Amino acid sequence: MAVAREATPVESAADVRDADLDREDLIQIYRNMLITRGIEERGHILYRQGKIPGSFYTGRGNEGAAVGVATAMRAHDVGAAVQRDMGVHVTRGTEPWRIFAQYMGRVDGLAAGRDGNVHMADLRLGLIAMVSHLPAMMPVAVGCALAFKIRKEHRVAVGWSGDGAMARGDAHEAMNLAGVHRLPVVFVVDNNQYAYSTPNRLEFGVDHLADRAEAYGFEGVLVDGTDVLTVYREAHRAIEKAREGGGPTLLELVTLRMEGHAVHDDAFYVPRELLEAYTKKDPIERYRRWLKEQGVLDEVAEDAVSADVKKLLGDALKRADESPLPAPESVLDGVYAEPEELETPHHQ
Amino acid sequence: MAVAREATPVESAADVRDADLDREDLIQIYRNMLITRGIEERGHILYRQGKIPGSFYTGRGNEGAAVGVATAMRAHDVGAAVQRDMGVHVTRGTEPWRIFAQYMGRVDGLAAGRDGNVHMADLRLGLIAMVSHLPAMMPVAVGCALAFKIRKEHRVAVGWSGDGAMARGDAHEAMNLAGVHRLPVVFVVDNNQYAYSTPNRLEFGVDHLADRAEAYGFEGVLVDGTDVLTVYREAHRAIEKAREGGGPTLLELVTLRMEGHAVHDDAFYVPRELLEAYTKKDPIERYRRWLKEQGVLDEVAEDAVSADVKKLLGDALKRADESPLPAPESVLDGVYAEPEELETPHHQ
Amino acid sequence: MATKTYLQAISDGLREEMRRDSRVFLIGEDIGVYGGAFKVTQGFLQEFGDDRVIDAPLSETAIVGGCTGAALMGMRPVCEMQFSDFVSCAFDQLVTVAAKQHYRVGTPVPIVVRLPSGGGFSGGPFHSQNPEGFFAHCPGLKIACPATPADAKGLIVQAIRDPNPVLFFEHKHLYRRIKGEVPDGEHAVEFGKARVHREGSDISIITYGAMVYTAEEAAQAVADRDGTSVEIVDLRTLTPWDKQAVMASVAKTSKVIVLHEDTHTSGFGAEIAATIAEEVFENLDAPVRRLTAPDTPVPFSPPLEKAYLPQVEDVVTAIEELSAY
Amino acid sequence: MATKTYLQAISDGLREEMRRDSRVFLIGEDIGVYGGAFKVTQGFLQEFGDDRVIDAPLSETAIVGGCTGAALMGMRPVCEMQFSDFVSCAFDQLVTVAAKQHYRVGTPVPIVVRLPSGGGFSGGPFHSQNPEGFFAHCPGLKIACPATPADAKGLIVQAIRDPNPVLFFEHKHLYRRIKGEVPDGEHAVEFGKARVHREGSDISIITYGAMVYTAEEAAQAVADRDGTSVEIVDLRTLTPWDKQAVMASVAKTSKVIVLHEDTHTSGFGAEIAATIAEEVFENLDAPVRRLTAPDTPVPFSPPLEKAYLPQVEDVVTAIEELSAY
Ligand SMILES: Cc1ncc(C[n+]2csc(CCOP(=O)(O)OP(=O)(O)O)c2C)c(N)n1
Ligand SMILES: Cc1ncc(C[n+]2csc(CCOP(=O)(O)OP(=O)(O)O)c2C)c(N)n1
Ligand SMILES: [Mg+2]
Ligand SMILES: [Mg+2]
Repeated sequence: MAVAREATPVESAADVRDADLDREDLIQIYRNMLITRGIEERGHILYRQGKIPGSFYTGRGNEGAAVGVATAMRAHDVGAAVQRDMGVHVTRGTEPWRIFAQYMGRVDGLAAGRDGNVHMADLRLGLIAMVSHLPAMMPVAVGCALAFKIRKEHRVAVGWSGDGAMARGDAHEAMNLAGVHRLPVVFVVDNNQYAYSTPNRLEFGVDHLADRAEAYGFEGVLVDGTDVLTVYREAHRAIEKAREGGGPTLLELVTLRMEGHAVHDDAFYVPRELLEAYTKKDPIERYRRWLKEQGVLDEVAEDAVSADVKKLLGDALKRADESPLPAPESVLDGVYAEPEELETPHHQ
Repeated sequence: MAVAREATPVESAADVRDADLDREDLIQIYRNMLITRGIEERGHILYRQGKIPGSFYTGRGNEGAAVGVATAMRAHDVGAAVQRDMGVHVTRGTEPWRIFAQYMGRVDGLAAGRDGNVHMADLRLGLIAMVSHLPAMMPVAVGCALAFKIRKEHRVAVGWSGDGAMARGDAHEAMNLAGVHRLPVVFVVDNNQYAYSTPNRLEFGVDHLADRAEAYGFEGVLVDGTDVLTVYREAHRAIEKAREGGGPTLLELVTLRMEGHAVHDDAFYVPRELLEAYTKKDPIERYRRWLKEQGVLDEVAEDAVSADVKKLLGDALKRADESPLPAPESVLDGVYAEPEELETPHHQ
Repeated sequence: MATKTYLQAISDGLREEMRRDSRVFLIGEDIGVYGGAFKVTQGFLQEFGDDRVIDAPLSETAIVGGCTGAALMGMRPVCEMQFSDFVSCAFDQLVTVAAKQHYRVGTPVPIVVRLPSGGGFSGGPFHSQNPEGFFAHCPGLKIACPATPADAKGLIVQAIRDPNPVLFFEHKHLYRRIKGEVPDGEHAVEFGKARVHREGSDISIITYGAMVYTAEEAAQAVADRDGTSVEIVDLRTLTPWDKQAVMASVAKTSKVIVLHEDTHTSGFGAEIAATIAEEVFENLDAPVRRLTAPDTPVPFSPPLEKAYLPQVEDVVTAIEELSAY
Repeated sequence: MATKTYLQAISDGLREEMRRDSRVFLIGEDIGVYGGAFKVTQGFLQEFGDDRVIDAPLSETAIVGGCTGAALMGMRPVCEMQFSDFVSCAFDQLVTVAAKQHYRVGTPVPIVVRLPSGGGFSGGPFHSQNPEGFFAHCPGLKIACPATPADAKGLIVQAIRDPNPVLFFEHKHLYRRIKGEVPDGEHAVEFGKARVHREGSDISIITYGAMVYTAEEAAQAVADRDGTSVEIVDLRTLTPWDKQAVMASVAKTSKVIVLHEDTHTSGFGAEIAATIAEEVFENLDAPVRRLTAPDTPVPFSPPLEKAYLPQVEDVVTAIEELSAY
């Protein structure tokens, strides 16, 4: 059996220097993870308060995976993140108040109330809004990479998928096309071991999804997705390799979905021991400990970050709640784009 | 790079005995290959005579691959063959006159004039009619295998695809589902090195399509598709393995498409040297020579088979030409099945 | 007779057919251990085992294509799309393979695709759609859209027994909200027979699915107010659809509203309206009025979704306008 | 002005846009080295190179999804389905992603999908279809169906410039059979503006694509025989469609035939007929008559295909019946 390369963990400060991160970066990563979790925790509260219509999904346990990859992307890179990747939006600079507004279906949400949850993105931040149908954004990410190749731009596209969604034809067609043309794209699988109630063993017959990369002629890497720095290093390598013409990489980031598929699901089908094991590997806690051990963060700095995030999110909640619901009569607007909308630098 | 197992060629009479074939089988294989080619050669003539409406496709060069696999199937096994696999229909016992009637859109064609070309099959012979959309029949073959597994029947389904069609999502979803449930299905790729004008290197980024099997948790085998006995042996192994609960296998049968994609295509894009190399590897010629060398076939027997095939096809042509065109008013019939149609032993 | 929810009725129909006929099996995402996203198949895995209740990978194409193959081998597969919206990922297998196989080569494909559909609870653009309109355009498929618990059971049973591919649209908003009498024991409802949900003489509303209830509220409101008598015809199945029953109602009332939750342009309402206008032109006292969702995706935010879905007030207004015509 | 085939006109439109705008690129199966199954892009690889004329793997989903991604990055992708029939394999990417992205999050998706469509040469069930009816039901997509060389060029140019996903149906049976004057140089045809193909006063035929010519032969036949004056309105685009022009014609003639090659039930003809019956009910002297292919797959054998496709005689009969109404 082919085995994808298994990433060795980043452990020491020296490893980190190799990975091109300074102290500020390290703290920024921590901050982004806290914001990510903070947003989703507050989302739960909003949901219970009846302020979020429909259902509610979180990415608890995936904060390191999402923030790690997004940190490795450069400003002009683009990506299409999926349902557990709030950390990508946060890291790319999406303002938390707009995310809360999104949750609540307000006009200042990224989808202005037309879509909900994490079905959102700000293209100006290089992010493309996912659709529900998984993993339909993988071919779209490949198309971005194709544009970069045609225009000879040194930009990279990142296409995300869950483990379950890798069973769909879109994943295959996307990876195959990318492999044939050696496009500058990195595929990231958030393998949280479940697709709704379906465990990995009922999703695929291979040991690791990363092993599939070879079937398309590129490299696969298996990464502990709870270890943000290792995720960062592998994403950085893959992204820069793609940028330099080295073609695609498939990164499989292994985590566990720490909450139900959505609010209504108590995830009774996840074995308790597995949940306990991954509770111990909580990505934020793990990283915080490491920062302390390495002396990057002391009590004072830690408290400062926490306080800062708390204030940010508190303010964001308030601002989001002031955002109005969309006007009913606007329902008909915007089915079609107008020609002027293409008269932007982006489209020229 | 993972490499699929490369099949060693069958060379000696001893190999053949291992492969479970007696003299009669060997001659039957030869006969089926001759019938297959004979049908398609006569199809060309019919086409030039204006008797075949629409376009016309052949599988020249694929006779060994198709007959080899079909010979390894047992009576109760089923398959969904594709556009170069006339040999499968012939080997399973489809009467040549009905194939000519099919070509000409007559009521005795397997599709009774509703569909043309090799878009046909006789389910009573265990064959499922392909659609044009490739490789949509792979999931269907997997479904057959699922039925066998549910009913605990010792039957195997064979699902074919071209090399080009392996790029589509259907191939992936089919192989993935089969891998997860270790279904009794064998996937056969007729790799004739082109998809219409598109060469392998623009279709996939991996060395061999057979290498993909590992990505689904089963075995891939690379086979010289011009060598009917090796094809037979590998198909036999794979089919019996599936029957015994060993799960799927992916067989990649490498040949060259010896004619254009269809009659209108002169295949200018296929390098002359490649064509010459494969002309030397003509599956029928190769096998004929081997039969002679091994003493299975002498001049007399050879002439007898040829004469027999010639007569069969001559009679078939005549009979087919007597078959009427469908009545225009029948166009509305049969969009829906009637309940009685399920009252067959097959459906009980 | 027992009172059951719409969801229970479907569940019962499935269970009874599975008990009756060992060829029936279920496949879909999260239908086994989890019992289905809406719990329609809760307890099925325990009763029938994992050979007949199969938790599939996230593969709509393989699920539907797999059902076709199994059906050709003599099984009676019933698959579930987790939400009807995801049937777009199996469009090709349905329209290209399943729908055309019988016409082309005479082999029946008796499969059922269960499709939890419809909006009304902020599911957003991808968990609220009514994609029946696309499939109504495809010869070879049948389409059922039950509105009542009795029909939900009767039509799922009939769908399983039908020798053709059937799309079974179950409206999510009816699942637990709607209760009704369901005949005990074997109960199948013939396809192509509409049901007069409410008798009336002034105006006909031709509809199906959840909109039957919207129509009913509106009909009651105008009846209470000024005695306008509205007849509601519930089509129950779209392919085939009961032209006779529709024409009979139109002959009585001479004024028609065609109501559906699917979007407007080329929705099934267009087919109904065009057929009425063609076949009973002389009977009409007013143009056939279509009342549907507008031509937009289904928006998420409550005020938008409310503006999107046909509301009781919209139906009342349409009735008033037509009355005044 | 120069006389060109329909095929040449499309080819010219594509080539000129590619020369004018470096963001335009082509992707599809066998469009490069081979020049496309119908040779529409012959010579393009040589002129524009393999970065802008991409021979794709057999992957309709990746092709259309890839176009969406490239469009979001500022490109103007034009892809080809080798036959329009295969667009069923990209249904989800079109309907779920491309069509809804602008409404959902305000980002335009300017892509063009070229779709060689239609029957008439024994292509059988999978190389003859007219799948426009499915997509006309999807808000967010635009649909062009040119009938003349001038429109073929003008609409492909406009499609490329349009900021939305456009399905461009090119009728295979017109490719080399139809020649006509095409304006030299830049020539774009606005979407949503029908063209009166033939003026008349007794009966209107609303149609598009290859059926324009079937209508014309029939119109000529009845004109020659008894002077019946038939007006033919060529819609040119289905989404948006020119209601005004249709209503204007109906106001003149008061009798209408809606004609298309796509199948009957829930075809676009239903939408046209329903709209006419709704909006100009009082103007009609007879029911709107739909003339379409029947509800079956497209059969292969010539006598069946002839029975399937609307023929000149069928149109003549419909005209006679309507005249006599
Ligand atoms: C094509 C499609 N089918 C079904 C669904 C319903 N669905 C939503 S999320 C989900 C599970 C996804 O699993 P995975 O890809 O592992 O992502 P995770 O939610 O675990 O992060 C399913 C089945 C969907 N979104 N898209
Ligand atoms: C989904 C789909 N897209 C496009 C086509 C048109 N088409 C017919 S055959 C063919 C090439 C197929 O190549 P391959 O799978 O290698 O089979 P081969 O014809 O070489 O045996 C193409 C593109 C098709 N049949 N199905
Ligand atoms: Mg998962
Ligand atoms: Mg090939």
